[in-house]
Amino acid sequence: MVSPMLLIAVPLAVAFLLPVIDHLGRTATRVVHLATLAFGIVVAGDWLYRLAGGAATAEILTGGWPPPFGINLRLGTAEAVLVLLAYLTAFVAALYLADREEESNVRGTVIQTVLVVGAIGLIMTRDLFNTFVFLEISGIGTYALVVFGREKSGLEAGFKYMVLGSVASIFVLLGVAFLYKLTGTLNLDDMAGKLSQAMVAGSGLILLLLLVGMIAELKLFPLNGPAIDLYDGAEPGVMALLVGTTVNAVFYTFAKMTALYEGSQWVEAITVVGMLTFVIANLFAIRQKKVRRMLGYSSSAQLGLLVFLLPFVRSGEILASTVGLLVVNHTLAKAALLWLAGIEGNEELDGWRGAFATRPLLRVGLVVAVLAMVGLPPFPGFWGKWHALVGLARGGHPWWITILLLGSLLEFVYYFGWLRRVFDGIQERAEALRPLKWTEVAGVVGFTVLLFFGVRMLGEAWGSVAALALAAVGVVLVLASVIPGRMQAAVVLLAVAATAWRLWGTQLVLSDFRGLILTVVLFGAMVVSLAGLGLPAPRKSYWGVFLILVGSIVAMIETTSLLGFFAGWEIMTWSSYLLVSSSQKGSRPAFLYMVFSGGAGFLVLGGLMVALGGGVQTLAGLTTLTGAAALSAWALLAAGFAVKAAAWGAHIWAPDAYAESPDLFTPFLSGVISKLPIFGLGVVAAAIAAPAISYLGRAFDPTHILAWVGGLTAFGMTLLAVFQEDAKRLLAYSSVGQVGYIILGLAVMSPLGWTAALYHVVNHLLFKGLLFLAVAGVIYRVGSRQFSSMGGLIKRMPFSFVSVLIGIIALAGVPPLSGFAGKWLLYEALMERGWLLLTAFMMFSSVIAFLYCFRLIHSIFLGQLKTVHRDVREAPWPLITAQYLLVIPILVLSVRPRWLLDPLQRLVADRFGSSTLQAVGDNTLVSSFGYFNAIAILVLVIVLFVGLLIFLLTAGPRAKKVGPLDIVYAGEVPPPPEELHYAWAFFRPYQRAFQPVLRGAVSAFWRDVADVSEAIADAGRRFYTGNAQTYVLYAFLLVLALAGIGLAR
Amino acid sequence: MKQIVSFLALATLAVLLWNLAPIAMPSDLGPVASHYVSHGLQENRGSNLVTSVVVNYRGFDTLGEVTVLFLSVSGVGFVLRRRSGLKVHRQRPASEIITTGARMLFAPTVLFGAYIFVHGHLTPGGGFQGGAVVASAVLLLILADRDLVLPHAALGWLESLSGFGFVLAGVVGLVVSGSFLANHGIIPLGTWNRLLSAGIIPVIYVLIGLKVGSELAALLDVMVHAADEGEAHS
Amino acid sequence: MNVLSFLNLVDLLVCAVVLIAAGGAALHRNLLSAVVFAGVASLAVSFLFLRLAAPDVAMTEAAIGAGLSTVIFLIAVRRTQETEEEDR
Amino acid sequence: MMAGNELYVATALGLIFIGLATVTIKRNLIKMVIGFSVADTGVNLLIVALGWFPNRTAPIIDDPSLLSDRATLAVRSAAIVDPVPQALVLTAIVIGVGVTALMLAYVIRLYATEGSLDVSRFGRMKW
Amino acid sequence: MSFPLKLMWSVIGILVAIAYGLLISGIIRKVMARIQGRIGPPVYQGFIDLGKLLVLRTATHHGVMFYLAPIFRAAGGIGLYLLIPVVVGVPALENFSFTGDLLLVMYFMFFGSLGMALGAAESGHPHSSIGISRGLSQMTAFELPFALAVVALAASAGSFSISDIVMAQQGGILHWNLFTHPLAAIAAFLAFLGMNMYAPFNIVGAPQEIPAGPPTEFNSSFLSLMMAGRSIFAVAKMVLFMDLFLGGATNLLEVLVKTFLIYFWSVFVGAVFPRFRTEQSIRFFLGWPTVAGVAAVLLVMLNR
Repeated sequence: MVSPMLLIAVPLAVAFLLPVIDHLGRTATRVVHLATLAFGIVVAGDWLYRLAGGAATAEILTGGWPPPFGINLRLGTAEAVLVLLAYLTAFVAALYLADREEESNVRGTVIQTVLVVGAIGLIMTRDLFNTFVFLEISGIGTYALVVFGREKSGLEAGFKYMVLGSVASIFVLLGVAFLYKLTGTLNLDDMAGKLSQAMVAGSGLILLLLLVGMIAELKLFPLNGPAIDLYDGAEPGVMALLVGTTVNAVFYTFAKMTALYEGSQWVEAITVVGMLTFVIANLFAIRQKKVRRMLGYSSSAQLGLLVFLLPFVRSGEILASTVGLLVVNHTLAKAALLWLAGIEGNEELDGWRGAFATRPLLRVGLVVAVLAMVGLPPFPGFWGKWHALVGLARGGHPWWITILLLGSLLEFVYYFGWLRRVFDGIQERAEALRPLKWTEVAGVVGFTVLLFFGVRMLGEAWGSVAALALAAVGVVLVLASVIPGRMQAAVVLLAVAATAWRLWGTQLVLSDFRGLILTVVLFGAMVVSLAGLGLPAPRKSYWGVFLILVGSIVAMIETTSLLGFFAGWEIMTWSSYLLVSSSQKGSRPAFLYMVFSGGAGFLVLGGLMVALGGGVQTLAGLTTLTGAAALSAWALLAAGFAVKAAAWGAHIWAPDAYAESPDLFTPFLSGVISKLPIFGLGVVAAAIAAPAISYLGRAFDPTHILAWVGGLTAFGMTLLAVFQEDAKRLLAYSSVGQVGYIILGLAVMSPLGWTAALYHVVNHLLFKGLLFLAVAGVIYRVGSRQFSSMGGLIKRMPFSFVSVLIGIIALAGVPPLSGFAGKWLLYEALMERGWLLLTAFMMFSSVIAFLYCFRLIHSIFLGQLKTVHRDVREAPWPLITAQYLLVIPILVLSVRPRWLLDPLQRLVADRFGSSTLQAVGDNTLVSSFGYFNAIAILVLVIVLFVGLLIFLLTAGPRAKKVGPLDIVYAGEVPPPPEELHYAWAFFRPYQRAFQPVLRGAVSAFWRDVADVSEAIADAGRRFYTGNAQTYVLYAFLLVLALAGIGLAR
Repeated sequence: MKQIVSFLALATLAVLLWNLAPIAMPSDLGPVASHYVSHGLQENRGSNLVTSVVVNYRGFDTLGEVTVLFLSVSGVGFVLRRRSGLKVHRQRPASEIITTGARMLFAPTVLFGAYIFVHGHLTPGGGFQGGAVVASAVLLLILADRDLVLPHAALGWLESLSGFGFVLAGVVGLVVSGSFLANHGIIPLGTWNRLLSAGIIPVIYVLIGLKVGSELAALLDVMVHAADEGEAHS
Repeated sequence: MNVLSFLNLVDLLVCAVVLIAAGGAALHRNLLSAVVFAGVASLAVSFLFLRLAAPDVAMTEAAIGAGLSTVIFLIAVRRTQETEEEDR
Repeated sequence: MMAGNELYVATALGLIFIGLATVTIKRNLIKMVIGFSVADTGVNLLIVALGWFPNRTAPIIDDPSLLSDRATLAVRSAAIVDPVPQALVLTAIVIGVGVTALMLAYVIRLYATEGSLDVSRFGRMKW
Repeated sequence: MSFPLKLMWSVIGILVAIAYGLLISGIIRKVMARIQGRIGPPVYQGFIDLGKLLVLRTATHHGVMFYLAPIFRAAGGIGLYLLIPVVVGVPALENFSFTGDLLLVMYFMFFGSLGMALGAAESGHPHSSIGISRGLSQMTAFELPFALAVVALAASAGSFSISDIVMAQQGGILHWNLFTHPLAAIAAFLAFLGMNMYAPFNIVGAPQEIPAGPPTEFNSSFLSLMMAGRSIFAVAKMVLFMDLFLGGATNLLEVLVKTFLIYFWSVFVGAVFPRFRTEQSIRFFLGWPTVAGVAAVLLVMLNR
């Protein structure tokens, strides 16, 4: 076992010797430098391993005396993690920065080495003045190193940073000196004990001075201006080094100092400043035009979050390891992002269009780092945020949770805004980037891989072998992008089929809500991957991400814990986001999708936090919630799921996302992903609906709101679908509208309503998947989504036509196909509940659905065939096969809805007791309001059809087939420009009639939200004037302001 | 406007400090200080308690301090590593008298500095003060002869080895008595008030003196010569 | 008693010198003069250190604070400009 | 007690005030560095003044009898000022000169890029 | 009643209904002509047209869907008729109403129109397209007041079953929904005007600008089947309204009288009002008829 002291002594000795070693040549310097850092990694890693294995914390004395007489240092688990991180970052940074011209100066290497020493000293020391010394070492190292590579901007930023840093160190030194005077000791632990024993008079102002000094060192609002300039101006490789060393070390220093603040009036100030930084820095970041400046704001925000959590760690509400997870996450991800920023080299955000187009591995790295940065699973930040929130929830801090989540949403906005640009126009930028050096790439890849250490926690949270296996195969596929797309689709098909095989009969049963949804998911995935055999993959990583998506959904359904559920939910969100973004025009809609999904996720998270605050751990335990907790949890969950389901008011993301996502993915998005909020409503939110409703008493029933939201969604989206000129957009609006029906059915909260909703879940998967697949085939062959460029394709693509015909009949709910049963159930349920107006309203909107159904089939398949489409072939066979895989169950359901209804009835009975729906005889379904007999209808229709057909064929002369142009009108239709196309603006009168309700108030609302927050960000960030003296003034004013608040009490 | 606000803010701050900070004198020494005062003599056998504190009790701080100096000299060199745009200032060559005088003064000054840091554990002064005096001797030479080229290699070796020696002394303490920079069991503490007493303290203070002296000399050298000579070290 | 009050008077004077020199350092528009003022202030402070029973600190302040710092400042001024000119 | 440390503390605060005011108000870069130097000196003076006891001697023991005589330990500790602040200041002074040197190096370099010492010229990065 | 017997009665009923439909439209045309000072066609003109179309020597078609269109149309009409009990309590005239309730009937009302639209669209004739656009638009608009009325009736009767709704109106003329739910009746009867696509809601066919509208390409036996389907569709709707609002019927004579009254209502309005443009008629239906329907529903909710 090596003494931890050597972690400081060895690099320091090497730093002293380096100028001499350099006489032997650059290579010697470099080798010695790297060897030293490697030594540090090994020793720190060894210590971490031992400490994690239960070894005692190492105490190191200096001068030969115990504290408080000598300075002592400590190496516990937290310290070991940070030291290891520092060495790792420094090692990779050394690789990254090698070959730079500046490296020819040995002083650069010396400074890098001493910077590590400074950070480790800060981390390990337990002496306050020693802390000051190491703060100075870190500070001077930073000032010196920021001129690396970028002379002018680095100088400017470095100078400002130095000015504020010097003021900060004056404050810190004053604080330290006065604290010594008050307590007679400089040892932190000793001092904390003495301070808390008796809050000595006069300690308030002193602690404040120290606090403000540390706020400046920590780069918190309002003193973060120079630090942000530093990110902007300095070489990104240097900033990555700083993130791993100095930044963490200063944070940990402050964490140690919080012991001094216990019981003082500044604890709240720490919390508030931290959270303020988190929110404000994130807010200002959304308007940044420069990548590295944005990253600077992000760093400041993250530090704010960490500092915010510290008082809660002191009070025991949050575990230190939670904060540790966030620190590790931030370090790895931010360093990777900075290196990537350096490799790409473009400073302007807009210059990132199509970045790394030719280097998929780096793009994967970028995506992973961004996902980790914003705190998505399976990366460490997610677990950290989760546990932090749980701590806050248990401690009863709902408002902090709210603000934290709002700030996190802002983070989503700018990080995914960045990715949006990267995904944008990947096709158009093909020219080679500057040649990559392996040293640069190694760092990015290494840190990206390290980020995956959260996967172990994912395994614990999920406990689902199937899900993990699926996701693992997905990751392999992402990395093995050489495999051709169709072969990958085959792998996906096999994997999903194997999963289905394994789960068959255990989880995969219809008589259970989870089983039902799981069946829907796996079936949908199989159909889509089957179709994938016939279409090119939109992106190399497409199928891998798809499998990750499927795995996350399986996990979400199978898991029993709230954490597992939410982890699955978030992975589902980001993987589907990646899939949506993988089409040519998908980046922008995908961005919107992600932001709204992020918001939805945070609402759900808020709801789960209320539950966790009430002591609930598992999904099953939700039922134990009562009273106000039940109500608020229910409201948050329902709202979150509603947003994710694109319910009216939050629907604006959906049509674009559906329409612009790859043709292969849209069926899954519409058929399966849109059902997951329903799963959430059904399993998670409904569990607490009863106590929530009873808490409100008779005064008001919150399900009314949900019902009308569902109703408005159904109506509004249906209406908008009517006016679309684009086949996929039409179906997109339709999909959202159909989910509205399902929400409405669930909101009824009766056996019949649930039966209706669940029936519709299955049915919608079938017919909407069918329609999207058929349209995908048409788009693939025709090369356009516009109605005006289609027409008359019935003769060229008859199989697709039949698919669409069956699909729209089922969709419209016209008897005799399966859709009618769904509509019938819904109306019966609504009548039973006594929601008469909604019943009529839904009848109306489902009739409007006829319009777009007709539009779809008419504009694509009927009418005049375009000359250019004379030789169009039928869609590829895998696509057709996939479609008919969906047709069969539709027909089966049409004949005997009971095959689905019976298991649904059973599972609904589990929740509600018996249903009013009964079967009379074998085929007639009877509810309290009405009845219908599916087989009788079918027979009636078939008999009539056959009879009439026979009549038509026998009566009168044999009809002669004539060409499409042989019509009474003229015999010839001039080739029209698209606006004269027979199907252009088909329902124009309808549009005119509905003009007043179509003004787009909702999108205007969200546009306003975006505009206002951007305006605030724009106005607010002027706070950072760029003038060094102003920043110093802020420090003084901060002292005065806090003194005014804190000392007045 | 900003100036006025700054002025007022600072004035308020000063008043606050004056009124609220605990500036009144305590009745007696704090616990740590009393320990140093009462046990310092036995434990380190040096008359100068400040030196005991600086080199032994808080020796780790001093190592950090030396590091700061080292780092800032490296930093100055690094910041000024490019000559482009730097103002080259030429001055008249110094007169013969000054040059000669400076050369004559050089040796006594260095000796004086050495005296200060060798006696650091006994009398006021020590490595830093002595080092500064040594550096001022170098300054004299630089002032006297602009074109003087310092023996960089020798200075560099001195700088590196003295720093390394300091760390090594600490590690020796670690090995011998399990505590970094410990002062017992390495060299006998000796008799009080002798030059060769107080254990390892004078050794370390001499190393510090050499380190600081060479460091400050290098600093002056870099500041003066950076532009017109380019890189001080290759 | 006389000695004490004499020393007190000296203290007062030195403190005044310190503050005046610091003010001069802040206000004098010639940078070389300002640097010299700062050095004087530093030197006066080192005297105060002596009065505060801190001979070690006094020596250091004199050698490093008053001496070396001032030299570095002078070098810096010579390498930039000698008067304080603000451009509007 | 009248002959306390008020005079020194006041002087120190005055130095800090003058120094920081120079930093915030003077737009000349060298003046700003001078300001920091002055403020540092003030802080150092303040720290030493805080550890000072009137009528006590410097922490240098020149009486060998004190070495073993346990009885006079209390006496001795009542006769000497606190050595710790002095040690801290010793360190702080050296750190201060290091920072000052680096700042001046920056100033020299900044002057080379802009040909000016006005701090408002160096505020391009903002918002 | 045995199934074959029921089947036989149904076939007879279908034929009679077609004949009745043709006859009644002949009567109306005559009446209209007289109002406008013309002589007008004979009342049996419909039968002549049907016969003529059936014996035409040539026929053309445009494809599978074109073939299916008249079948959809006729099946929609006949199916609708078969799902509605003509005389509740008389098994021979209750048709196949056991198959489904009022919801099924409401959906079946669209079956024919949608199917015909498909076929008409396949012809590729621009006039068909225009006609379909107008027809479907208008069709959905009157659905709202109609649905509101139906919901009001069903809620007060406690059932979607047509027979139950009829039974709930027994006991005298004042128990008819027409009088117990006047607002619902207003909404429904205004919607009825649109359903029939007679003036003023006849822009779908709009003989002057787009000859014949959707069926413009149909000829010979295709057209004859459509005509037949159309007339039985009209009859079925009248029977439905009779069941819903006029207390159903106890014998065939009552059926005749009541349906004729209902029919006359639409003719009367058509004679008085000029033709609406499509968006005008949509706005019309979403205006006062909807208000009446909502009021009717609210009344029902209040009375419970």
